[in-house]
Amino acid sequence: MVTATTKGLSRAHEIYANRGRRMRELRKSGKKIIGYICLYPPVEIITAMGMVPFRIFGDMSEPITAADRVSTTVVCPFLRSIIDLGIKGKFDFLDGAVGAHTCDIGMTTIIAWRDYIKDAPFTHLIDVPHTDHAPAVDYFEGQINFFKKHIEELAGEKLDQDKLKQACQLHNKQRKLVRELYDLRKSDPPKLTSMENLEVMVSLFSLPVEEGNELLEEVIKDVKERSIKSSQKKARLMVWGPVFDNTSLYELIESSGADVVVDDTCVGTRAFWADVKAPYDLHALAQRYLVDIKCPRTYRDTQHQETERDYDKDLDSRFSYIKKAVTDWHVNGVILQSVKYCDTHGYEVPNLRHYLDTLGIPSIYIEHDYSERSLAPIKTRVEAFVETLG
Amino acid sequence: MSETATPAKTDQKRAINRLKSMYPLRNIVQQDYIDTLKASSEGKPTVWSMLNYWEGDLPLKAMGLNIVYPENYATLLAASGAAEPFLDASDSDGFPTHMCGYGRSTIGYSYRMMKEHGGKIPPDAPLGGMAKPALLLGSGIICDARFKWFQSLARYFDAPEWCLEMPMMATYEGSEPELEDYQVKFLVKELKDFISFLEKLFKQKMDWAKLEELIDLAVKIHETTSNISEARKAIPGPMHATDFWSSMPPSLFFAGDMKVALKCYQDMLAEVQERVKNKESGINYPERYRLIFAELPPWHSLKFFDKLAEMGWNFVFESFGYHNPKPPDLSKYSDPCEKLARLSRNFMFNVFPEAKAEGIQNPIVETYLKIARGFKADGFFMHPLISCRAASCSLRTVQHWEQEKLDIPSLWVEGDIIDKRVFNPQEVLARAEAFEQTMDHYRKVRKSKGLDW
Amino acid sequence: MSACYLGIDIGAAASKAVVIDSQKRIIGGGVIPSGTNYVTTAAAVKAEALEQAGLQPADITFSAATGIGGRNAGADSYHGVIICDARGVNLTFPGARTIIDIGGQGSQVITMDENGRVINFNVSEICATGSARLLHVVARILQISIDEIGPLSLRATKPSSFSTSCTVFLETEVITRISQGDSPEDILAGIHRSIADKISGMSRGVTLEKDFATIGGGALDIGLVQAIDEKLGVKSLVPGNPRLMAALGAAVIASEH
Amino acid sequence: MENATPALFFAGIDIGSTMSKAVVVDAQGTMRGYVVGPTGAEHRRRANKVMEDVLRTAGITLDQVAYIISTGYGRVNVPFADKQVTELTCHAKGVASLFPEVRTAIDIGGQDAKVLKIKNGRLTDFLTNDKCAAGTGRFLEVAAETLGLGLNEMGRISLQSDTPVKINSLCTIFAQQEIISRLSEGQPLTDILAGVYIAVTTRVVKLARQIKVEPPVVFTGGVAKNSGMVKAMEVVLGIPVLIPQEPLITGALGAAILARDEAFKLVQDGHYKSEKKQLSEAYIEFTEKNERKM
Repeated sequence: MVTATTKGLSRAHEIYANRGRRMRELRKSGKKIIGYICLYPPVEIITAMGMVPFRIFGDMSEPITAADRVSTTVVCPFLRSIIDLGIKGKFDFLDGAVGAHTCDIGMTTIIAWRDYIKDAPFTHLIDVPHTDHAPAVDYFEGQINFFKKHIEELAGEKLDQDKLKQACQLHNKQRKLVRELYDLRKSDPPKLTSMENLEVMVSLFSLPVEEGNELLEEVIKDVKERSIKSSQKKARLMVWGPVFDNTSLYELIESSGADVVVDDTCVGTRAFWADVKAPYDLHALAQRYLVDIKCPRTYRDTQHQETERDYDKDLDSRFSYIKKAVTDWHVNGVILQSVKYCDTHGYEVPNLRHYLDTLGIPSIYIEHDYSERSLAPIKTRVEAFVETLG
Repeated sequence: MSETATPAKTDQKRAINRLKSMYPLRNIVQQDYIDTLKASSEGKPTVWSMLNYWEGDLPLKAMGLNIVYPENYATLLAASGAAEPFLDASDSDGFPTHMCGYGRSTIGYSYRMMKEHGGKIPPDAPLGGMAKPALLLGSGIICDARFKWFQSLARYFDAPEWCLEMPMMATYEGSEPELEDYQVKFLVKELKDFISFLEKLFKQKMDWAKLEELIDLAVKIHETTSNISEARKAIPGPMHATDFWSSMPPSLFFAGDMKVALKCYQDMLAEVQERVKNKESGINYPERYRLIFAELPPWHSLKFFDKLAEMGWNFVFESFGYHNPKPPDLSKYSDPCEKLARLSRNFMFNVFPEAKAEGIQNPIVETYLKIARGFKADGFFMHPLISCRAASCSLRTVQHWEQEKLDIPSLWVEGDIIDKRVFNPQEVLARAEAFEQTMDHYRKVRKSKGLDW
Repeated sequence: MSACYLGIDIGAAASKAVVIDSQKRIIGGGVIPSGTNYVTTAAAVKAEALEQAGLQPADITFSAATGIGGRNAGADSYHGVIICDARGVNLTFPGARTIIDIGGQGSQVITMDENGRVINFNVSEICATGSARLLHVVARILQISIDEIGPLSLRATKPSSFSTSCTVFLETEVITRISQGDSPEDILAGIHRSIADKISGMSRGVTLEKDFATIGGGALDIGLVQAIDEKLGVKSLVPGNPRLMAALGAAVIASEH
Repeated sequence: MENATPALFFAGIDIGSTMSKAVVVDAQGTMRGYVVGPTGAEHRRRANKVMEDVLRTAGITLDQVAYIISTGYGRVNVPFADKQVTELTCHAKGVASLFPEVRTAIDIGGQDAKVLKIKNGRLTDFLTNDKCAAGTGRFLEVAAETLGLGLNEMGRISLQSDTPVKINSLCTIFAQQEIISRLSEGQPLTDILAGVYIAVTTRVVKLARQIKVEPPVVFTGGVAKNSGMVKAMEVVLGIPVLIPQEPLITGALGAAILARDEAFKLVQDGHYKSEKKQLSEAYIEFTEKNERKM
């Protein structure tokens, strides 16, 4: 059923450049396309209902104009961009839009969608608790169940347990393949640039899971065959932070004499590191999304019920996965990037930098307003950071 | 005309007609800081708590613990003009400057206490300051960023933190009646865990009888305060927004002795009703315009409202987020945790039936539509905060629907709760006269559309 | 002799004064830099207008002031710029219902009724770029004079695109464009567009009705006026001296005393 | 002297947002000449010009220059440069060459402000402010524009104040309005100016505190020439600051010294000759192109 003319990385490049194209084809063929914002709506359920999940991103090269009428300027420009594109009719191929309370603005984005965006008549908002407490996981399971019921109404049929199991396994397979792909960046130099990697990641959010897996297999095959020449680059960097769906930042970094070898963002590892565990039921989904996804939006209560708090122990239990990535990918510097006005990430910055200091890993914090050209002033800082590493 | 545009500086008369019953309520919270400080000097623990819509306040009080509210303390910092060194300290410790003013104040306070004054209270802290916390009680209710900055305080304190949960109320989905019991079940589980943790931490048992008693008091206080809100709908508006802001802590987080607070609010209700009877206004000038303030006030520049009062601008209602709704009937529940859960959950769920009826997606919009109708508002004073997503993100939509559905215009004034450096009163005054013409115009429009104000 | 009325507008950059007669005809006017002492500036600009009108201070029946320093102008009354803009434009273009005022400090979009009474308005936000002062900055970077900006920008072939809304970011962006070899023409046209974008963003919550009038220092820049017209899909009227509108409006308000 | 074997020189060119600077040093790293001029719109011509000027002031010819490093905003537009290095690294190098014991360097430019932590002459950590004009030279320029004063004049006047006015606004645009309203309140100009300097410095020092200020502190950038600014800086920091004689050229100086280090590396590797040839050709070709353009 794949109508692709190209394969592997070149196909990823095509899809990255025109995310809507494949979705429109599928919609013509009668598929329902369900857009979703951020990582928390469980795509497994959408897939299991025979619909196509499509991750809604913004557009860094499109100045935000229409959104000014409906949102204040002091909120997440990424989400403002989504509202802006929506009002401008760029999501006309969606049958539905699903959001989650990943943060206050994430929630109001769906609310604004209902008020101001014509496309996607079906909308649903999933409440995500703030903590990973056991009762919160049960509550979140209830939220997923409520979402399931709502989408069953849209589909006019009930969710089949086996279909859900298959969907979970398909998405788990995709996660496994992504981790394989990331392994190919452990070498020096990495076999895959961060730009190429991002184009693949964005493609995965723009394709049905089966097609995504197919694409991944092609890419992994191609990339494995690549021969490594010795690296001229001074630094192997990790990029941390909220959604970054555009290659521009990675181009900026890699043109500053560094390789980006791994990331902790929700268009990369955060989206694919955690699997849904057997028995692939709603509780397993709740566990995967609320507890196993490592986004600062959740208060991971690492010393729950303890009557004393140890700052360093807390940091270690919150960030040890970053330590592991730093070791496994031989990272010698971390770039913390955040979109302006992102509170959940902003409050994390001083603590994470402190943690990296204790590991002896230099880091730098850069903030942008989710527009390609707001990156220009950042270039010098990134270059200087690389110079201090060299 | 020119008099209204340039209020005479020589005018000695107080522009705002303050309620006598406001002062004792304002003193309650100030006394609270002093008592807490004294208690801690006697070795009693101090709990730092966030606004939690009562699910945390009452258990703590039932166990006789002393509580301070850094968010409230930040407003005192701002009001006494002492905020800047604390804000700067937070910036210096690497926290982005666009963060919540309350958060920056508290982080700065903690930084200065632990890193600059060796665990002692910074000398320039008003009201004697806040003693070191024995527990940090966080909450993400109505604002996600809040628990994040309490989490960050672990940089300075080894006190344990607990983050309270509350289902997100501001959605259709959240308001589905079928979900109520499951939401309450969640809250009850959380509350039981929380209370058993308190017992472990403070090595004392929860006094359940006391908790029941406080919940009853809470209901009574909320009944009284919602009656006050109701009475404020009168023309002219009998109670000015500044009086509400000064008197809200004992109902917003039950500062002080709740019996005393209840008495004070009953007095306030009586005084407001008296004013209504006598057509006495909340300002000492003829009420020319009735304004609603959205959402959080500029704590550093409250005097600024005198200037507007002199022009006959009466702020008849304000800050829905600080108002409790009419409390639900809890008599049919026996488990105090369930009562508490339902009391807290009630905070915003009650908005939805109307919102649905009106085809409004955003409950905050619906709330303000109700308020605007009830109070016959001439205009909205929109105060988006550069540092606050939660209280700012819906204001554009509110502005849009007030205009769309009720032909009520909005004056848009950017500022901040704590950081006065981004607020420009001169600017506002320069626009005031033009906004009066705008309000005049829409009065005509509303009349022509058959609305009665 | 018949009554005469004075309007003074002490802006951040320039101060203006207008004298009108009882028929509301302009019989004198003046524009001078605001400088730092508003009291003396007000006196000077007033003198200039009076001289042009051939009048003595005593001939003024009533005076009104506006603008950021207007309270120091020693006039009989003070009024905000927005309502003065409205009255001034209403007198100049009775058909105008929407005003776009691009000042040196910030911009405002104003709608009004047939009597020049304000219906609604929006002013540029803290971080918005919708002000003419950005053009001054850019002119300095490009080392050209303010008057050259408009004509130059009309010769643009492919206007540079700017994606940020903060004045300072945009300044930096201009420099980046320069170093990427964009021509001054294209850069200016790009700036005009980004200001026009902001202006149209400011029309939120305000229903714009024609006729449109573009006033303020920015209106002297034909390139900017054109960009705004294109963006809003209108053809806006520009008064002979767009900077005088607020002062004129103040004079009109004075004449009603 | 053309047939005398030319001595080796090294050049650094700093194309800043508003000013361009060039420095020539000899093999010992001693400065042999420098120039400063406005950048303007056409960086390429500007780079070309400052290069010619600095050669003239140093009394040398281009083929005596072994290696050139460009830095600053316009560093990509110096086609005859052998290498580009960021102004942060170059500033650190330049400052350390003048004050070997320096630990903290604060540089306030027209577009941004930098705080550099330096250890043994190497850049170890840094922060920059390019988000907000307050805390950069631009803030002062705006104030100067507003008040119709020259920058130096402004500094001199401010020194007469012991009671600076508080400038609250964080945003330059608003600060401008605030300055005006302070004036119209009748506050003395001197106090307002002093307030302006305090406001700018406070922003920068706040930045500096994030990476902890350690003495000795060196203060550079155009405004470091400004007496009012220096006073404010010392007041806000609470410690004296060191100021180079030419605080504007530390970046270019650092670039020149880095150029020498690079060239010596090349000499060791034996690439040096070819390097120099390419350099001269690139330069000649470029100047010809430019002549035709004009």
